Amino acid sequence: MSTIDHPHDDVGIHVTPYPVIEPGHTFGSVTDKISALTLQRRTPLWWFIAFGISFALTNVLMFSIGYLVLTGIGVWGNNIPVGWAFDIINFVWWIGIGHAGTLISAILLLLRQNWRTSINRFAEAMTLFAVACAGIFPLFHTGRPWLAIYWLFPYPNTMNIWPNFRSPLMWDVFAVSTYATVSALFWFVGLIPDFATLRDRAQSRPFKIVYGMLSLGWRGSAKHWARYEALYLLLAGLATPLVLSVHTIVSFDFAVGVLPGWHATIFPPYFVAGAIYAGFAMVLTLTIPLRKLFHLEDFITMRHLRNSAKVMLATGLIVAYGYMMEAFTAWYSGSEYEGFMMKNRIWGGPYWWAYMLLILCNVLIPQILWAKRMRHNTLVLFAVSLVVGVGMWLERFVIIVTSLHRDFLPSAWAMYRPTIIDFTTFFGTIGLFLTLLLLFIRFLPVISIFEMRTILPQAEVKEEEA
Amino acid sequence: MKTRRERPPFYGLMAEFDNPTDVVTAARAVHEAGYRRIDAFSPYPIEELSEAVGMHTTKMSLIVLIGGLIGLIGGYGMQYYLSVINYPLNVGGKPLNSWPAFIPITFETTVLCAALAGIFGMLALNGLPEPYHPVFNTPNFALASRDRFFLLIESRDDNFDRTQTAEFLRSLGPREVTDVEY
Amino acid sequence: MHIKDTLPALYKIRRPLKAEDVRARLAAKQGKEYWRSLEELAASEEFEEFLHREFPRQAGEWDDEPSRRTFLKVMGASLALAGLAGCSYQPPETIVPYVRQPEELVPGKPLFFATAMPHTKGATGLLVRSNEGRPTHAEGNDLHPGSLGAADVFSIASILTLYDPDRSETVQYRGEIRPYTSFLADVRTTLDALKAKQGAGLRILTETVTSPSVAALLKQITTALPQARWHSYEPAGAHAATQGAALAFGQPVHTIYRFDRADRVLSLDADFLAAGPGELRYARDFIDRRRVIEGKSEMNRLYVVETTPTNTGAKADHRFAVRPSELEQFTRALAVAVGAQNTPALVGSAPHPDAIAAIAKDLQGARGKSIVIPGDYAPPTVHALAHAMNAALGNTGQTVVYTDPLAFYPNNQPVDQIADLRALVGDIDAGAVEMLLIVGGNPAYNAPVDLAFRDKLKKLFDQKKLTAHLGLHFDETSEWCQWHVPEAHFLEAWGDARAYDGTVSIIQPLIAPLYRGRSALEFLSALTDTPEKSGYDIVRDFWRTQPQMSGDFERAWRRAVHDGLIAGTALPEKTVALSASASSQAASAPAAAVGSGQFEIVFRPDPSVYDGRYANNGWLQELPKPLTKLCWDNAAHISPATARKLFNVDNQEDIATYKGIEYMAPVVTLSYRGQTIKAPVFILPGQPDDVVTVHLGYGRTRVGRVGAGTAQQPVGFDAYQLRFADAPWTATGAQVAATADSYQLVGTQLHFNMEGRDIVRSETLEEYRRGRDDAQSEHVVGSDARTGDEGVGRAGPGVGKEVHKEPGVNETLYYNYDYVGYKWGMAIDTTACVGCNACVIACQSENNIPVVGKEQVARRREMHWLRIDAYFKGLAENPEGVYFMPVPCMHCENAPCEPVCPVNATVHDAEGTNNMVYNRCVGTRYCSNNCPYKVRRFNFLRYQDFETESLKLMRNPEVSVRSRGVMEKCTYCIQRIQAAKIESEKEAGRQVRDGEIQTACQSACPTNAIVFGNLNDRNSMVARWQHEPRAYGVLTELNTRPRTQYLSELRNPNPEIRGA
Amino acid sequence: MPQIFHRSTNTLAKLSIFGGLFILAFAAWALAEINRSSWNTGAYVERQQPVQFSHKHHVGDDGIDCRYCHTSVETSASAGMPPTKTCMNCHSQIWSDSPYLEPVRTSWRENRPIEWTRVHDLPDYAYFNHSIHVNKGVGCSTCHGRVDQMPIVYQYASLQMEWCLECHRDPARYLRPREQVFNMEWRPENKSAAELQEGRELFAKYHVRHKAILQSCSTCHR
Repeated sequence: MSTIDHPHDDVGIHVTPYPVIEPGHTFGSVTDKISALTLQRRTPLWWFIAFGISFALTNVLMFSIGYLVLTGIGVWGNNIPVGWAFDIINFVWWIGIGHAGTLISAILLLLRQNWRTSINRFAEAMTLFAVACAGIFPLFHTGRPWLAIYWLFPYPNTMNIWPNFRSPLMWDVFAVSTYATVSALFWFVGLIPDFATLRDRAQSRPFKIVYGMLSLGWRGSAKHWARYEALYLLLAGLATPLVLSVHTIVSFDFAVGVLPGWHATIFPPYFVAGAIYAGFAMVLTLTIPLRKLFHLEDFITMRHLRNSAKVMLATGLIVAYGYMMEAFTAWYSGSEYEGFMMKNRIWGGPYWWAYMLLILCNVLIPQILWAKRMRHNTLVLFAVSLVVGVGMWLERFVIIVTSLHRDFLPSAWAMYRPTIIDFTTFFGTIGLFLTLLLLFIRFLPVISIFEMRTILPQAEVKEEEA
Repeated sequence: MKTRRERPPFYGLMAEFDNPTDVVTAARAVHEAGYRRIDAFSPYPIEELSEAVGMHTTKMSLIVLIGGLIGLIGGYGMQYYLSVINYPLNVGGKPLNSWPAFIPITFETTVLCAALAGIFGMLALNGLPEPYHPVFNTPNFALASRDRFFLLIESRDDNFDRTQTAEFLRSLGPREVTDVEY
Repeated sequence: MHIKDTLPALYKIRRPLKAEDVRARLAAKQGKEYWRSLEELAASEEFEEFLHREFPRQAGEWDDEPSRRTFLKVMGASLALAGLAGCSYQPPETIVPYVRQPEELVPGKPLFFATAMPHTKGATGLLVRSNEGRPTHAEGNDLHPGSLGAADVFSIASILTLYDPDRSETVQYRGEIRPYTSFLADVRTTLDALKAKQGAGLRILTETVTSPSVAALLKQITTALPQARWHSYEPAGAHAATQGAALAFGQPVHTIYRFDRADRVLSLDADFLAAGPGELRYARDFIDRRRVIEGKSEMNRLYVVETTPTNTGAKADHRFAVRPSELEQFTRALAVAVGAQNTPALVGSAPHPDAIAAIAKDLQGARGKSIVIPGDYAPPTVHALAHAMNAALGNTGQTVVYTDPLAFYPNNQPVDQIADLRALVGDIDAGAVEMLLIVGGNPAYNAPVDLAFRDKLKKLFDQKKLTAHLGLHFDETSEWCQWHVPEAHFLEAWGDARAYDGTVSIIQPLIAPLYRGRSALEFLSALTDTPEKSGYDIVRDFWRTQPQMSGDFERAWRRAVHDGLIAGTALPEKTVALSASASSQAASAPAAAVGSGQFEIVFRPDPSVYDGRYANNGWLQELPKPLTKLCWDNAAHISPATARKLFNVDNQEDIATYKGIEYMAPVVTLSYRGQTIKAPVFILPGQPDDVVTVHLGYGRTRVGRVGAGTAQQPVGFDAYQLRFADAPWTATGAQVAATADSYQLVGTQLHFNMEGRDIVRSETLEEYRRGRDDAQSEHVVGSDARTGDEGVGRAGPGVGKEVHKEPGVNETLYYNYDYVGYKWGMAIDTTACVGCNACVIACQSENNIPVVGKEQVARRREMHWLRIDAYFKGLAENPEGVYFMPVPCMHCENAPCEPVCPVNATVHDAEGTNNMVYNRCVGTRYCSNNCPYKVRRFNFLRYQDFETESLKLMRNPEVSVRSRGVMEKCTYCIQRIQAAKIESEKEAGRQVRDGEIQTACQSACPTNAIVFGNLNDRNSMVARWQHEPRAYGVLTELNTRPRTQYLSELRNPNPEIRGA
Repeated sequence: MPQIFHRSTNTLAKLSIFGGLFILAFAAWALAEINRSSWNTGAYVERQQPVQFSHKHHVGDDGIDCRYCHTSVETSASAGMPPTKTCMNCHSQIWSDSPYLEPVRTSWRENRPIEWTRVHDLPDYAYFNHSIHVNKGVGCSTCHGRVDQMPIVYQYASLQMEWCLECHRDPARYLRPREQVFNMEWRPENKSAAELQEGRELFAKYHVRHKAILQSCSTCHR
């Protein structure tokens, strides 16, 4: 295991002024402080306010979906040729956001980035809730969700008909459901020891019982720990290719199509990068206010924020490269359709503004993160993360709508305009996301307690002479 | 769990330490002393400790591998059977066995089965869930999930002798040694 | 967005006809002809009574075929209703067999009956399909000279009119419901009073009458009552032709053209390919002579001089846009050039002088094999000059044939109908009218505005004079008549009608009147001593006395009814001589000069709703107009230059504003002689400058839920408001002014520029002859004529960019499926397509395609499985084309839509058609996104109307009715394929013969532009076409391998005319 | 530290995991069964008719051929329901005053059709054609069962797609000589090698289309 101010276990090169955890903490202080967040009796007022708002939004979502199912896809702005719009945009956006969580908890674990420990639990939760929001759209964007919900699975039915395993949408079904399942289990496994901690700290019997059940009777046995650690590492190893595969497959939804603007081999890497980009943006958007509200500056230090900023900067550049390559291949291919698509996208067409905004949000503004001063200013980071979130949404808008609305035969060209319901559905999912998140930070440890213990100096076993 | 077999009066002896180093040294000593039915408890994973109590391999990797293989074969097999044998359909001129298109799903099923195998394997090997366990009877055991470290010698150990073992444990410099009741 | 915006289906926006309404009506003894199902119908003893009234003699006995059949139609009706797709749970059903089953009716097998759609320009012979007694689809009658198997949009859409739930259902007296008998009583009493005065004061106003029996009946009435007068008025009648003939020959003649003999055709503002009379036959003959196929490399040549773009203009080899005021001058110059008989020298100059010489030379080069055809709406002088030219070119008797007038008039003297109507109005003012029967038509709406016919009707109405109106709908005219009598649809009543060449068809009903409808014959017989005589008897009794049916009448009758026409009734040729006075008279009418700043307005009947009579037909309202692709509205068409001038902008695009996705057209005011209307502007390339074209038939206020607009949501504007009796077709010296308002126009195509893509290929006959292989054939690339930006233009050899090549069959890692047995495919000849839309409507009727309504079209959710794309070419100012391209599903062998469907709802069948399985579809719309041709249609909302009972009867039981949330598209009429296959299979598994399967679009097409068949059969027509040098596939570079292929468009320009 | 849970909870906890899995599996199996049960398919449910018409009597005892009433079965998609007239052909003479037949006579008298309850009701998007099946040697009893033994007719087969496919994928198992199509006694299925051999010969003789065509979507769905 590692300790603080070790120069080279940091994504940065130079020696860092910021530790992963502020000095002076003991096993006890860490344990008590974090478990207090969930076990404390009174809930802070801001929590109720935030919860009220997001829960209201969730109800808006429920209404929108109910209305949609009763009336038909026509309540949205989708049309022919623009068969997909907000529905799939939101789906890809949410899935993308989910990626950061798995990345932090799995990939950084494999890379032995121990600074991750204070944010991974939280990021994983974010993953789960984002995937939950994303999952809404593939189902409800169908014309007949009441059938899609089970026809999409290969079960022995009386029609003797099976799904089409060649369809990227089918791949999505498997990818997303696998992703959701594995992340959930990964998350739960990570929680087991902390449940035990809470069980032992909880005052009231009901809490003891609930946390006791959830902890599955965990008692911190050395043998258990050994298997546990082994599994945790293996799961990380599985989750890493999984998370990459998920957004790769999502990008196949487009890359497999014949449509100019969709049919591009660069999509998988460029989508994955975009996903991480958006994901870290969301992590920052959430952690920055959170550490303030819960006074977690000791555990979520500037180092975390700064590293996230650096990851954003890096992935942002990859995404920018993606945009460049799209334009380049469009020109280089010599295909008149590709060429027109790009022209139409950038300055020729009616949706040029979307593309320009996208470049502004995803490519230009984030460059200020090169400046150390900016990276260390939480307000700036917060602002940039919001901007990137918007930018990544616009990216999907550009890819989906502007590619569809003018494709091969000019006679079929048309415009797309979203309706109120499109917006209520989208903002509704944000409400759902926040609702789940608030419940999480109120009732579960937002920081992995046992992992925090491991990064304390006193966690080390001092070996005397061999 | 051990039932019917008329059980010894109490479960074992528990020594309580307050830092990882001590418990590891103690565990090593106990192991060298020939005790085998021993276990240690800590608030966080300590590699040295599990080795000290005589645990050198976990079978997790094998279990996960097997799960993965099942997912791999099952996933592709399902797709092949359903779209080539059971109801062959000409889908856009693609061959019935469009193996490249079958890869993504095969991959997903592989990962899924591997993960499930791993998790349930871990629970099984650890004998979890096990809400009731004698060690919880240890007075300070709640601190095992905070900042205390415990070392247990079960009464069923062949070398176990209530008084001598207790003595031996005390000699290892714990905060205290307590009986663990059933 | 409000919930209301999401309720599209027209009949659903408004109140659907509820079951209880029907029962109520049954109880009230009012709705006896409206029944929901056989049970209810048969149960009502009203029905029995009605039966005996309608078929007094036949009801009991069974020897007479047609009447029994009609009876059975009633009994059989509603036995099998087309069902819902994808609906999982089914309520328990009952089977209701016949009580006495007719022997020729086999349940589950459709029957076809010959009848004819009466039209004032000549009837179209039809074969109407009847499923268990419900007429469900209309196709052309091969034997009928005016059809030759083809049909026009109006005849096909008439099926929907038949079942229109908005049709008037009750006899009404000043708005209250009365039984028909009391109407008869009222007529009787008034008539007795008039009898004393020999019927003075009795007036009958009809549309143009082409029905011999109606004419005979009217004659009978007018002879019985010598003082009674019969007037006829037709808003879009061929007045000018009649006058022109009088000018030329001093006597009324009807002109018939023989395009099958013509090599050179000059159209003087005549849209003979798309707008009657005889357009189906003319289009067929013209195109047959134009089709370069199977070695044949001769083409006719078409010059079109027109005052507003038309389909005919679109097909022209040379098109000249002239102002109405210039048309006569142009004609005159040409007449001089071809040396027409005693034509005075030209006064002043004519437009396109250089072209005129060349045209004249070309025409003279084809003496006796050319045609000069004047348009019905061109001034009489132009007609006269055209006659003179045809004479001079030796066409008379060869390609141009004269006969007696087609229509019937009082004592056979053709009258100027407008004058006739004016006379009637005068008499009303003079109080000379006691009783006025309006037989069909809608004069209150479509009479010239200066005659103020509606006010005159009001006057009679207030004076409580007996006025009665017979109409399908309770319309603007019915509003101000004492009596309104629901008219029987032509598929509900017996009658007869003349085709463009005079051939008479017996119109036989396929179903008993759904509402209490009376045919014109039955209505008029109210004035006879046998007021309740059935139409059936009237028609038979009339024809029994006719020479064509002398001898064994029953045999002749059966034959006539069976064939759908009466042999030997075509009008005989007649030789006429140009009267010397003709052209001098013409000379006396000098071209009207147009002051600057003044505009000329051109009136035309609308291509979709004609003169307004089809306004309540949803299919027609949503049918994209051939050149503009607009639907649900008419617009003021102006040229780009005029637009720039009018709104003084540099780029006419700037005048249009977009509100979201909606194209908001600027609104202008059109003023003429103190009348002013507001109209949205549509910029139409090829429109002559300073000329505004408006289409009649819109702005209806009283017709039904579809056609009648409201203040908030008007359905077009009423152009009749500017139409004066002395200027029916062109208003010279009108004012046009821009306003600040804008109005939403919706269309199914917004972009008319091919963007230089290889979509519609075209080449000239020369190029074709030079044997250029398709790969190099020049694409039609051009500018979006509406934006005016110039496109690539004509890409000469070498200049043009290389055409994408289709990858070879074996350039694949995968194996190819080989289609043993049948391999269905289609070929579409773009040279032959005249953009008449018949295929689109036929497809809609055959495949139960719903109507979605204006706001849904605005959202681009129209449902037509088959669309006709239109592309302009060349410069905005003087474009070529439009080029028409019918686009059905391509049934690609490597269909991009299929692999992306997650549930296998769209897959190939073993014969290579791309199936769409509605009941499996979950509606991800991925297939549509991935379809390069965008031919897939999605039910975004529940567009189908599952409530309105009458519409259920209309549906084709062989095609699933799609509900909300499923994708649909062209199936190559799979139901017809399967039916033919099953029949052939039963015959010892023989192969389906070529031509045995006709898709709906194919059978409707007047020019045989579409062929369908088995590509595995080398000799099948489709296989031969697809091996033509002109054949090509669209977007084949995507390796889609479309089964639908196109034949490139050939033009035959005159080398002597520049810009060819 | 006191125990929170009792000993027994250990067993419970472990059981609950397997129990959960077991319950899921059972639910899936149950659904599949319900889906195929006659409660859902309507098979084997006798439908009450306005007239107590017995096929057993007319076909079994009197030996009336199917086609006497279902006239269009060889020529049309629909087998055809007999008009009242068909009943009256005989029943104007025999049983002409039986109370059972009153509805028939009423129908005839008042020219009002008899409303039979539909027994075999395919979904509207499935287009079944009697004539082609009959012409290719598929017997009535193959799908309708021993109608000659049914006093009250019930639906014999599930009429579910998998049932249709069972034959469409291997017709030889069910084909019989054309002249035996209306023979109720004929074997319902070709089982023995010899029978299957005959089936295959008929398959060729009647030009039955190959499996790929028979299980194409467009064969049954329009």
